[in-house]
This record gives sequence, structure tokens and C-alpha cells, in this order.
Amino acid sequence: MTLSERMYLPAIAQGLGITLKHFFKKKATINYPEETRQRSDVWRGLHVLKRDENGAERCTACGLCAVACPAEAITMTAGERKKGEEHLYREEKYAVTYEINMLRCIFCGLCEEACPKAAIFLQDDKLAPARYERDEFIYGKDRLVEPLKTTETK
Amino acid sequence: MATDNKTADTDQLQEFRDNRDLKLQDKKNENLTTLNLGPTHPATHGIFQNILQMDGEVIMDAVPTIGYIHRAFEKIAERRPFYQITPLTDRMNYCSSPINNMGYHMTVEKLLGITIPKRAQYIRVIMMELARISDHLICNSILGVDSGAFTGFLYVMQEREHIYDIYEEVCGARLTTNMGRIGGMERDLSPKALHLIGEFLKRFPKVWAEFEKMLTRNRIFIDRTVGVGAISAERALSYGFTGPNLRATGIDYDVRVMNPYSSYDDFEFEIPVGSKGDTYDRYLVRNEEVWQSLKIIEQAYKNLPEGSYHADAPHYYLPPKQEVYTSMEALIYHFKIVMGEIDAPKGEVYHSVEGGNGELGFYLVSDGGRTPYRLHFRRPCFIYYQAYTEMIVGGQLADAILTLSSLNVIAGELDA
Amino acid sequence: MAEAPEGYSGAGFFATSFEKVIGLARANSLWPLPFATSCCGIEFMATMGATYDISRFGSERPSFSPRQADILLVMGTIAKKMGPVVKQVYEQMAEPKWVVAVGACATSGGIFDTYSVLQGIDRVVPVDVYVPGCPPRPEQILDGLMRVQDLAKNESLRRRHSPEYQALLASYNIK
Amino acid sequence: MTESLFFFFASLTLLCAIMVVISKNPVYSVIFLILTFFSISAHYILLNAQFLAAVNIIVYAGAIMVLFLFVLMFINTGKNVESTLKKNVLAKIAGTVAGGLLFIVVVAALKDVALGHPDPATYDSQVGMVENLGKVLFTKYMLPFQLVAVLFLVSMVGAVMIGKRETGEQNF
Amino acid sequence: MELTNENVLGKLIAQFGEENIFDAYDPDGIMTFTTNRENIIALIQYLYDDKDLQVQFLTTMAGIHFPDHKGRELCMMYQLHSLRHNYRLRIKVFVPIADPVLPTLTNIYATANWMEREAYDFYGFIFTGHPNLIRILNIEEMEYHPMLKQYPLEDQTREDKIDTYFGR
Amino acid sequence: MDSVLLIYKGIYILAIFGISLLIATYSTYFERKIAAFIQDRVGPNRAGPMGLLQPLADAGKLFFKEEFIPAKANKGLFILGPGIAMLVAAMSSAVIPFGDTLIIGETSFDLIAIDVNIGILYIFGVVSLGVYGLMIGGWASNNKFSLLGAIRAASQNISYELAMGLSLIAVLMLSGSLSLKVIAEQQTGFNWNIWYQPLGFLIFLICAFAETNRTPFDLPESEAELIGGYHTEYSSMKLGMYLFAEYINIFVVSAVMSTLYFGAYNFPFMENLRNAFDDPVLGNNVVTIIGVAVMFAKIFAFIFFFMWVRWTLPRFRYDQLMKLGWNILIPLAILNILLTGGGILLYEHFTK
Repeated sequence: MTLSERMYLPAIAQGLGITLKHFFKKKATINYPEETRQRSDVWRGLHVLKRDENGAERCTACGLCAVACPAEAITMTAGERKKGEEHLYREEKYAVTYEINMLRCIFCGLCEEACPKAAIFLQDDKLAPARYERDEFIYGKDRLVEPLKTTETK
Repeated sequence: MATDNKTADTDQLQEFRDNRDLKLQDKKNENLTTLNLGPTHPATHGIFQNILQMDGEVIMDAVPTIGYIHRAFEKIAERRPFYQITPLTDRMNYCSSPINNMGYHMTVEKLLGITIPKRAQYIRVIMMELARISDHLICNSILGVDSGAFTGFLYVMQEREHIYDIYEEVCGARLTTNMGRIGGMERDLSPKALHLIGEFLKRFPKVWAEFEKMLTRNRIFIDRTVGVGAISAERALSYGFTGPNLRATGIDYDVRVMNPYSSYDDFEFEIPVGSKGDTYDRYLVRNEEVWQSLKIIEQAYKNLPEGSYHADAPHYYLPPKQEVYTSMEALIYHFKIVMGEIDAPKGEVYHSVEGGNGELGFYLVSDGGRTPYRLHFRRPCFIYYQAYTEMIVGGQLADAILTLSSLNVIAGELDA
Repeated sequence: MAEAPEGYSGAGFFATSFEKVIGLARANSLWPLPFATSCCGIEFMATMGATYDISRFGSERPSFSPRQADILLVMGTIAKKMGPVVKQVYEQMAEPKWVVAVGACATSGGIFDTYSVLQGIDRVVPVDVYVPGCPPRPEQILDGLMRVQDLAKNESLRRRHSPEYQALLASYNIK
Repeated sequence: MTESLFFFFASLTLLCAIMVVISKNPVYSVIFLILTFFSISAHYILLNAQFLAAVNIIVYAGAIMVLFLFVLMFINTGKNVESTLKKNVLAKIAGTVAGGLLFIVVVAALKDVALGHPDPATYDSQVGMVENLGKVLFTKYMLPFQLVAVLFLVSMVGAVMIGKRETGEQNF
Repeated sequence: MELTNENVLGKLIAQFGEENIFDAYDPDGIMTFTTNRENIIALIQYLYDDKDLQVQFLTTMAGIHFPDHKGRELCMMYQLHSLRHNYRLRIKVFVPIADPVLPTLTNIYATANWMEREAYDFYGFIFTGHPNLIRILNIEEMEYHPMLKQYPLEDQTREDKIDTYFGR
Repeated sequence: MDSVLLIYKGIYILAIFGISLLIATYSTYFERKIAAFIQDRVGPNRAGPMGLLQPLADAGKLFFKEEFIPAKANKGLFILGPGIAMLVAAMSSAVIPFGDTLIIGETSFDLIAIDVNIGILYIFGVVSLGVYGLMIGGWASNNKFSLLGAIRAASQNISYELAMGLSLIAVLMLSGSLSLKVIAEQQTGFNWNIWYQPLGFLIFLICAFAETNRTPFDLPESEAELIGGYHTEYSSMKLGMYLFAEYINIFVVSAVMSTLYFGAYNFPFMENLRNAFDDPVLGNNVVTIIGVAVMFAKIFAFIFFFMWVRWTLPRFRYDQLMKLGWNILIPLAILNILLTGGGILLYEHFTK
């Protein structure tokens, strides 16, 4: 240590100078509920089950996402499409139930990657919210499927 | 390395240890108090417990207990297809998950015999060095927090946010990155990511220099760290130290140089070494490594070669989505890969990378099946944490805490 | 004593009862006990950091002593070895206390469906708010905190003495 | 007013002093001892000796008793010693004898004491103030004062020596 | 002497004999061979002391369970590293699961302490001479050694799991 | 006349008590805000406008938190601890002159609660008792971390009291009085003691940090090592009292430092201002009122400094703290006394 370092004070004064400089600096804080930080386009947020351009569900219940999920958070049951449901489901098979346990989900994005139909998608603009009850985290089709784009909302 | 301070008095330490043994043997000695440090003590950032025998403020003995967040990585790995193990490695050393990801991928690539293109290798290097920076940054700033200087921590945490922004742009997550795939990266660096890296290279040196200015030559900090938790080079080797903690004792072992991987031999950088292996040396070595990492990133960023970001290995690397919809062959590969029906060749490989804390090794045994037969992680934290007792005995409680934070023990890596 | 916070904006505020005032006080002064075991703890550091700044909610004073803490933020994997410790910490906390399980591991075990990991801390302590994510973004952690604030604001002062609450604790074998 | 205060503080002093002796927990004893010092300081104030009062508190209550408490906390014994003492008949006899002797000495000393009555004409109420105290110390009692200072110095050096020897180094 | 796999192997066989150094092969650039538990400590000590080799760094130890290899179900892998020559080698020792006893390495490498405890915890290896052979990661009350292949991974207390669609 | 003064004293004491409580309460707010600003954050801003109600929220919460006495704790002492800490802290502001004299009508009101001629010794005595609160509380908690904190507090306070007292003696040599009021009056205008006693001030400042247990001397409660130190086991308002006591102590120490070294309520050109008024009473009152404001400004500056340092420096280790106190500060303080004595002698030699 040099003499000035031995004296404690110069280094302390330097430190105080740095902190004082920051005292007057612009603050880095983002006021979260009012402002949100910009997320990347590829951010892996809350899942959505996509519809195709005609509004039919893309999912064909092949089960690849469930297999790819390391957390085993996805369950589904497949069903055969009946006649007259072509506008609802794109393929001949569809998922009757489709559940993701958001508590187990680790948002790794492997399901999105595994999906051969580009049906499941992790949105960048939505996050899974905090809730009070454990049951509320089983996201069924009602909460996962993209809302239908009706003509009114266009 | 500047270590112009008083030398650690080994004779004195030895004398202390002899005295201690006498005191500890004397069970009737009522002056010793037992102090239970952890598992929820603020300084045990992860979770580990130490039962200390104290003589006043001086630690006479410590019995470490670990396993409080044992998660059975190695067992899980035996039940998962290769590509699903990447999310596990994220959670091992979560301060620098990309290094773990890449290390694992390289191990599997070694097993499968895939060579990946230069561009992907360079991207990996950038990401790994960013991860190293974020790892060292947390370690050194936490050292400040534990010694009472909280503010520097928040200054550098802001920079870590910027590193996370880059991660986010590359892979879509902040901490548990799940970055890269077997055979390359999952996507190329976007223009925005490149821009962010460029910005980071410009801004970070200033912040880091400021952080160093606040602590490095402050006498209070020097007094607190010099000679604290020192370990000799021989003992460190015997304890299997690697990484910054070994280099602080003066041994320049670095996997990036000894066994270069992912084109590390293309880059110019130095291995900083300390001399006494104490907390201050570890701090300085990490600080210097951050500068070296910056140097590496700069070189990789400037010389980023053109080319593909993944290997041409259709058996192992998922085909692009567009092809899956159109080409039957791609669809079949896609299904096979996702279902984990790709049989890996028989064999065993060991691959190690220089993780944030040292040699992070993956020992992979494959019996030709779809999952690893055995995947053993050489977790540097687990290996060097056992020296903790030896390092803190004879010091004070405050020393023990600084030693712990300067060792950068990551609970996820410790307990696996 | 806690005076009615004069000047607190909002019409009709002064009509609110004493309970509301205390609720507000509690909500704005939730001192967390960061029980950080793994990755989520690192994200909590980011939450404490300048960019997200948990102090805006009056919660930047981490009380590592359970006696002084108001919310137990369990962040990270809780192994079976750790379960009793969580419970003990919860027991040591003074009422009123809330528990937030942050992240996949604490809420449900996440990917670690293994012999050594507790499948959610609600097996050992009652959890008030679950925050999903692995790890959750700091925004989500703040979200969880705000949920606790909502709970605290609307909680009756007598809730902690109510038979329901006692029964809840008894079901977890606490005290 | 002064008189009643005096009686109040006198009885408080005695009470606290008795509590020091009969408290089972040594920490309580220390706290009562501190209270005793306080009430003695109150006596000083009644005598208009503010300096002495303050010094009494600073030195005894503020420093010496802190060290007492410090040591007690470190040793943290209390019960064991007490119980063994109580059972020992010899200790009881010794205590009785010693107490009786002390009592005799006190009686003997106080037997012929005549209470002084200050002459109001010459009595200086400011005698206890700092200035007067300082002047007296540095003029009339110069030699004793200096002797005490030297004694103090010697004991300090001694304390340092003892403190150093404990670490095992042979410095002298 | 330049350290090549042939050189080193030759040297070791010359020292310990063919019957004790066998099954040598090179799966990934790291020479791997098998020895038996009687010779493992002497072998590692020899590697440590030899002037030419100076293999003085224990990289890692890992147990492996092969339930199908009758009589040699458990394998202990020692990976060593000569930092001076940057030469790695891997030594395996097979023991039957009924008698999983190995000598301890803690007298040569301090780091072997916890590695051996981990191996005991995971596989049930018994290391004779180990100073403190107790479980390290799992709770002391655990009754089995979880990494053995016959034990399940899953936590049996999980309730929300539905096995349809999970091929595992 | 007498009764007027008595009533005035009563009101004044209450006011000072109230002000110190208020300042202590809002010190917590300022601490959080200043910490936030230093760290590029914004700090509490959701409880009331700019978070101004944050301290009230904290107080309200602490009041209604469960009172918890650990089973193994010594109950009586456990409660006594924070009580002593609070009482002692509140007592010490009695002898500080917050202003000069206000003249209303015929009566002049001293802006000081009790003007005793040993004011400084009083403060010293009272402050030295503060450590009992910490020690008793820490010991009674029956927790090893608390005990360690208590022991650290005791040894630290005793050690630094010595250096503090020695550094004070130099000031007393200059002023020749133990009364804070007299010391304040001597530093008229810009004639502050700091110009004569820079070294003494530095020592006093460092000791003040140590006596109030602030970083870099916050070992008794150092979070990273001892969790909460002596108050680990305390919850609810008993904890609140410890925190209060700490902030009141900061306030008092700041006031003492302003009085001893920075001219208390004196400010430059006050005599000119006083003479500018035709009415001497009005002039006196105006100067006094400005003086009070100046005094508080000085106090706040010191409080800010305390917090500023708190968020900048790492803390010492126990043995280093002792070494600093005994090996450096005490010799320095003695040197300072010698220098001051020599200076006074020289001055007298040349002026007489």
C-alpha cells in the first residue's frame, strides 16, 4: 500500500465522490406497473395456441410438445374432427383438451421448437401472472387458444 | 498482479492450528461456542450450512453440510433425451448458464462427431465470455456487499441487465438461457443483438473501472481481504481447485488455453494469476479476467466470420420450421429428433470448458441409446468447496463470510 | 400511533376504517425475507437492482431475521432436506406473515420431479401467492409482491386469530 | 424538597445495593449496581457536584460496568456457581463471619463520628463545580494528582504487557 | 519423454504388469484403462510420484452402474490430469455390487473426500479408510442409493402427473 | 415569571422530543431515498406522494406486528433492552443549544432545554449508557448472533468513547468550558472550531460513526455476518425502538458535531445582519430564527453525510476496528491535545 492508501482518507473520498456523482445521475428505474421494460421479440413468455389465417386451430394433437417438455407440464387428449368442424380445426385431429401447468413450466421454449404445425407459441408480450391459488395455473384451452379475430375487432 | 501486501504468515497459521487441535481435543473447554451459520444465513447466498466452533470471534473448526438443494441432475439426465438436458445445465451454475449450455453441447457434439462452423463457434465464444463477465461481476460485487459496500453491487447489476438483454435477444430468456442447440445456435445473431453487444463493449469498461475504483484500492477493503482465506498452491491442487480460485494461488491453469475448444486459440488473451491465493487475489484475478473477457469479446465481435450458425447435421439439428411444413424428409427428422429417437453412437467422452468457477467437465457415457447412459458433471464448486473449512479456520467470522463470497460457491453447482 | 395518512389522495378515503389504514401501512411496508436458494434468487437480485427497484414498494429492506420479516419469498428449489428449514423459518416469523412461492421449483418442483425435491413448498407451509416462471422475470416477482399488497390491504386485523386461520396452520402442523 | 429527594435517593441506593447482593442472576446484579451508581450520582447533584456526578456515571456506569457485563455475558455461568455455593456449609459460615466482622468495623468507625455542619457564612455552594475542582487539583493537591497519574501510567503499561503476553510472543 | 498414450501405457504395464492394466482404449483422446481395486491406490500414487508423468491432479471421480455386467456391476472412474504435460487419463475399476468396497484416495488427493462421499451417497461404494464416509447430498435417513439404475427418478409424492403422452 | 419559564421549558422539552422523534422517523425515509439515489434508483415512491408516508407505513406496520418474545429469552431484560436504548437516545438532546435567545416582551427564552455547565459531560455520560440497551437486548435474546452483536457493541463503544473524549479535550482547552451553550456562543460568525481543530474533528467524526454503529463501524448489526446482530430476535415495535434509537443517536451526534465544531447556530455575517436592524430585539430575534434554521441545516448536512458514507464504504473487521481505535485514533487524539496545548501556549506567548 502506498502512503496515501494507508491514510484511508483519499480512497474514501474517491468512493464518496463516485457515489455523489451517481446521486445526481439519471435514474435507471423503470416504474414497473406503469411502465414496462421492452422485451426482445424472441422472449419466451406465456404460451398461446395459434389459429391459422382462417381462424381454425392449428394444433393437431400430435403430442410432440408434451414429449419435448422437460418439465412434463403439458397434457392433452386428441380427438377426431367431425364433419362441419373444418372451420374450427385445421387438421383432422385436434386437441380436445390441452393443459399446461404454468407452475411446472420452465419456459424453455422446447415445445415451440418441437411443434411441427407452428401451433404453440411463446409470446413475447405476455407474462404468466402471479395468482393466489395453485389450481389457477392449469391453463386449459380456454386460456391458451388465441382469441378468435372477429370482424368487429378488425 | 499487484500483491504488495504483507505476506501470509504460514508459520503463525501452523502454530495456530496446533493450538487449535489442542483446544478442540479438550472437550471440557467451555470457551468454545457453537455457531450455526446457515442454511438461511444472509451470507450463504445459496444454501449451505456450516457449524462453526468459535473461540470468541475466531473460528476453530467448521463442519460444512451441503445438499440442501440437491436436485439429482445426474439422475434426471439418464432419463431425458439429449436435447432436453440443456435446460438442466442452465440451472447448474445459474450465474453463467450459457457456459454450461455450450459445454454440454460441445460434449454431445464430441460424442456425435459433429464439427460446427466458425461463425457458430465465435457466437458461442461471445456468449460464453459474456456469461463469464456476468458471473465474475456477481461474485466480486457480492464480495463488496458482504463487506458492507452495497452500492457498487447495484452499479454493476445494471450492466448485468444489459448482458441479460443480449441473452434475451439471442435466446429469449434472461437467466436460464437454454441457449444454443446440439450442432450450433438456435438462431443467428440478430442485428439488434449485434448492436447491443457493440453498445455493451463501449459502456461496460467505464462501469467496471468505476467499480474497481470504489473498492480495489480502498484500504478498508484491502485490510478486509488481504491474507483472508488464503490457500497455498499445493493445497489448492490437492483440493482440485480450478478456475479463478486456482489462478489466485499462482497456477496458470486455464482450460481455454490448455485444451482450447470452440476456437479459443484464435484469440489473444492473458491468464491473470495471483500469488497468495487469498480473498484479495481472487478478487483481483476475477477483475482482470473480466477485462480479458472483454478483450476476447471484442476480437470475436470484430472478426465474426460469415457462414452458417449451425452445423449441417440433419440427424441432430432440427430443420428450419419452414422446411418441416414442406419437405417430408425434414418432417421425419423433426419428429425423430423431438421424440428423442436418434440413437447416439456408443462411446464415452469427457469434455471440459472453463466455466465461471473453473473446469466444468462433462463425462458422458453412451450405450448407444437415446438418453445418456451416464452423465457426470464435474462441478468445480462441489470440488473446491470442501477446502472451505481449511481456509476459514483461524480466521474470524467476518473472514469466513468474505472467503465464502470470494469463492463464488453457487449452490446449484455445488449440490447438483 | 399510526395517524390517518392525511393528504393521501382518493376521495372518501377518510371514511375508511382503522383497519384499512393499518392494511395500507402493512401493504406499503412489506419487508421480505429472501429465502433464495437458487436461480430465482439471482433474479431477485435483479429485482432489488436499480432497473426494477423493489424499494418503490417499500420492500427494499431485506430482513434476514425471520422475526422482522413480513413476507417469506421462497425462491428456488426446496429439496426435501430443506423442507423442515423452510417450515422452521415460517414458524419463527411474527404475524402477520405472508408466503410467496417464486418460480417453478418453489411452486411445484418444476423440472425437478426427482426423489430429492419437494414438489412445491405448499406441502410444508401455506402459500399465499404463487409466481410462475423459471425464473420469473423481475416484473413477475413485483407482480407477486403487489398481489401480497392487495392481500395485506384487505386483510382484517382479526384474521390471524380466526379459527379458519388456526385450522390452516394446524393442517400444516404448525404450532 | 432537597431533603425529601435525599431520602428518596438514599433509600433507592440502599435498596439497589441490597438487590445487587441478593439477585440470583449476575446480570441483574450488574443492572442494580448501575442503578446504585445512578442514585449516588443523584446525591452528588444534590450536593451541587455536577462534575463528579457526570464522571461517576461516565466512568462507573458507562465504562466499568459495561466491562463487567461484557465478562458476564462471555462467561454466562450464573446458576451452577450459585447452587454449589449455596450447598456449601463452609461458605455459609465464612460468609457469616466475614459479614459480622464488616459490621463490627462499620460500627467501630461510625461510633465516634460527629456530623459536620457547614457554616452557612463561609460555605461556598460552588465548591463542587468544575473550575474549583480543577483549581484545587492543580494547586493544593498537585503532588498526589501527579502521583496518581504516574500510577495510572504504570498500570496501563502493565496492562499492555499482560495483554501482549497472552498471544504467546516473547517480546520482553 | 513425450507423453503419448502408448508410452504411458507401456510404462504402466511395465510397472504393474499386464494382469493389472487391461482393457486399454481411447474413446475420445483420453486413454482409458481398467485396473483392479488392489492396485488402484498404488497406481495413482505411482502416477503422482513419477518424475516423467507428474499426474498430480484429480479431475473427477464418477461411479457408473451396469446392472447387466454380472459380478462387476459397479464401475468407478477416476480421471486424472497431469497439469505439467497437459495429459489426461482415465482409470476404471469394476467391483461387484454385493461387495462395493474400494480403498480411499483421500491420502493422495484431499479432493477425493467429497467425491467419494458422493459416490457412496449415489451408488453405495464403500471406501475403506475414508475419514468421514457419510451421505453428502441426500438426507441421512435415505434408505437406498438413488443413482442405481433400478430406482426411479420421479418423486413419488407428486399428484398432478398424468402419464398419458409421456413416453418415459 | 418563573412559572412562565417553567411552562416554556416544559413545552420546549416536549418540542425537542417531538422534533427528534420526527427527524428519526423521517431519517428512515431519507436513508432509503438517499440510498436509492446513490444507487441510481428512485426509492420508495408508492406510499403517498413521493413515498412521503413510507415512515408512517413502517411505523403502523411495526405497531401492529405480533409481539414476539422467544421462549428461551429472559423476558424482563428482553423488554428492558429497547426501552433503555430509546430512553437514553431521547435524553441526550436536552443540553444541545438549537438556537440563541428569543426575546419576547421582557422575557428572553433560551433555545436550550437545560443549560448545565457540564453539558458535554452530560451528553457523554448519556451516550455511554446507550450501549446497555444493545448489550442487554442482545444478551437477553439468548441467541448467539445477538450475543456476538452485543459483545461487539460493548467493546466498540467503550473503545471509541476514549478516543472521542480525548478529541473533545482539545476543544475544551480552546473554549475553557464544558457548557455547550458557552462553546456555541464562542464561535460567533465564521469563527468556528473546525478551523482550529481539523484533526480533532476528524477523530470525533470517526468516533461518532462508531458510537452510532453506522457503516463502516456497523459491526454489532452487520447484516452479512450476524443477520441483525443484537436485534436479530426482535420484532414489532421493540425493533422499531432500536431503529428509532439509532436514528435519534445520529441526530444527536450530528447536533453535537455542529455545536462543537461548526459553530452551532452561528453563521457568517450574523453580526452585520443583527446590526442592520434598527430594533435590537427584532434583530436579535431574526438572527436567532435564522440561526435555528442554520443549525438544522448543519444537522441535516451531517445526517446526509452519515448516510452517504453508509452507502459507500465497506465495513471493518472486529480486530481492525479495535486496532484503529486503540492504535491510531487514541494516539492521534493525544497528539492533537499536545498540539493544541502548544498552540495555545504560543498564542498566549505572542499576544501577551
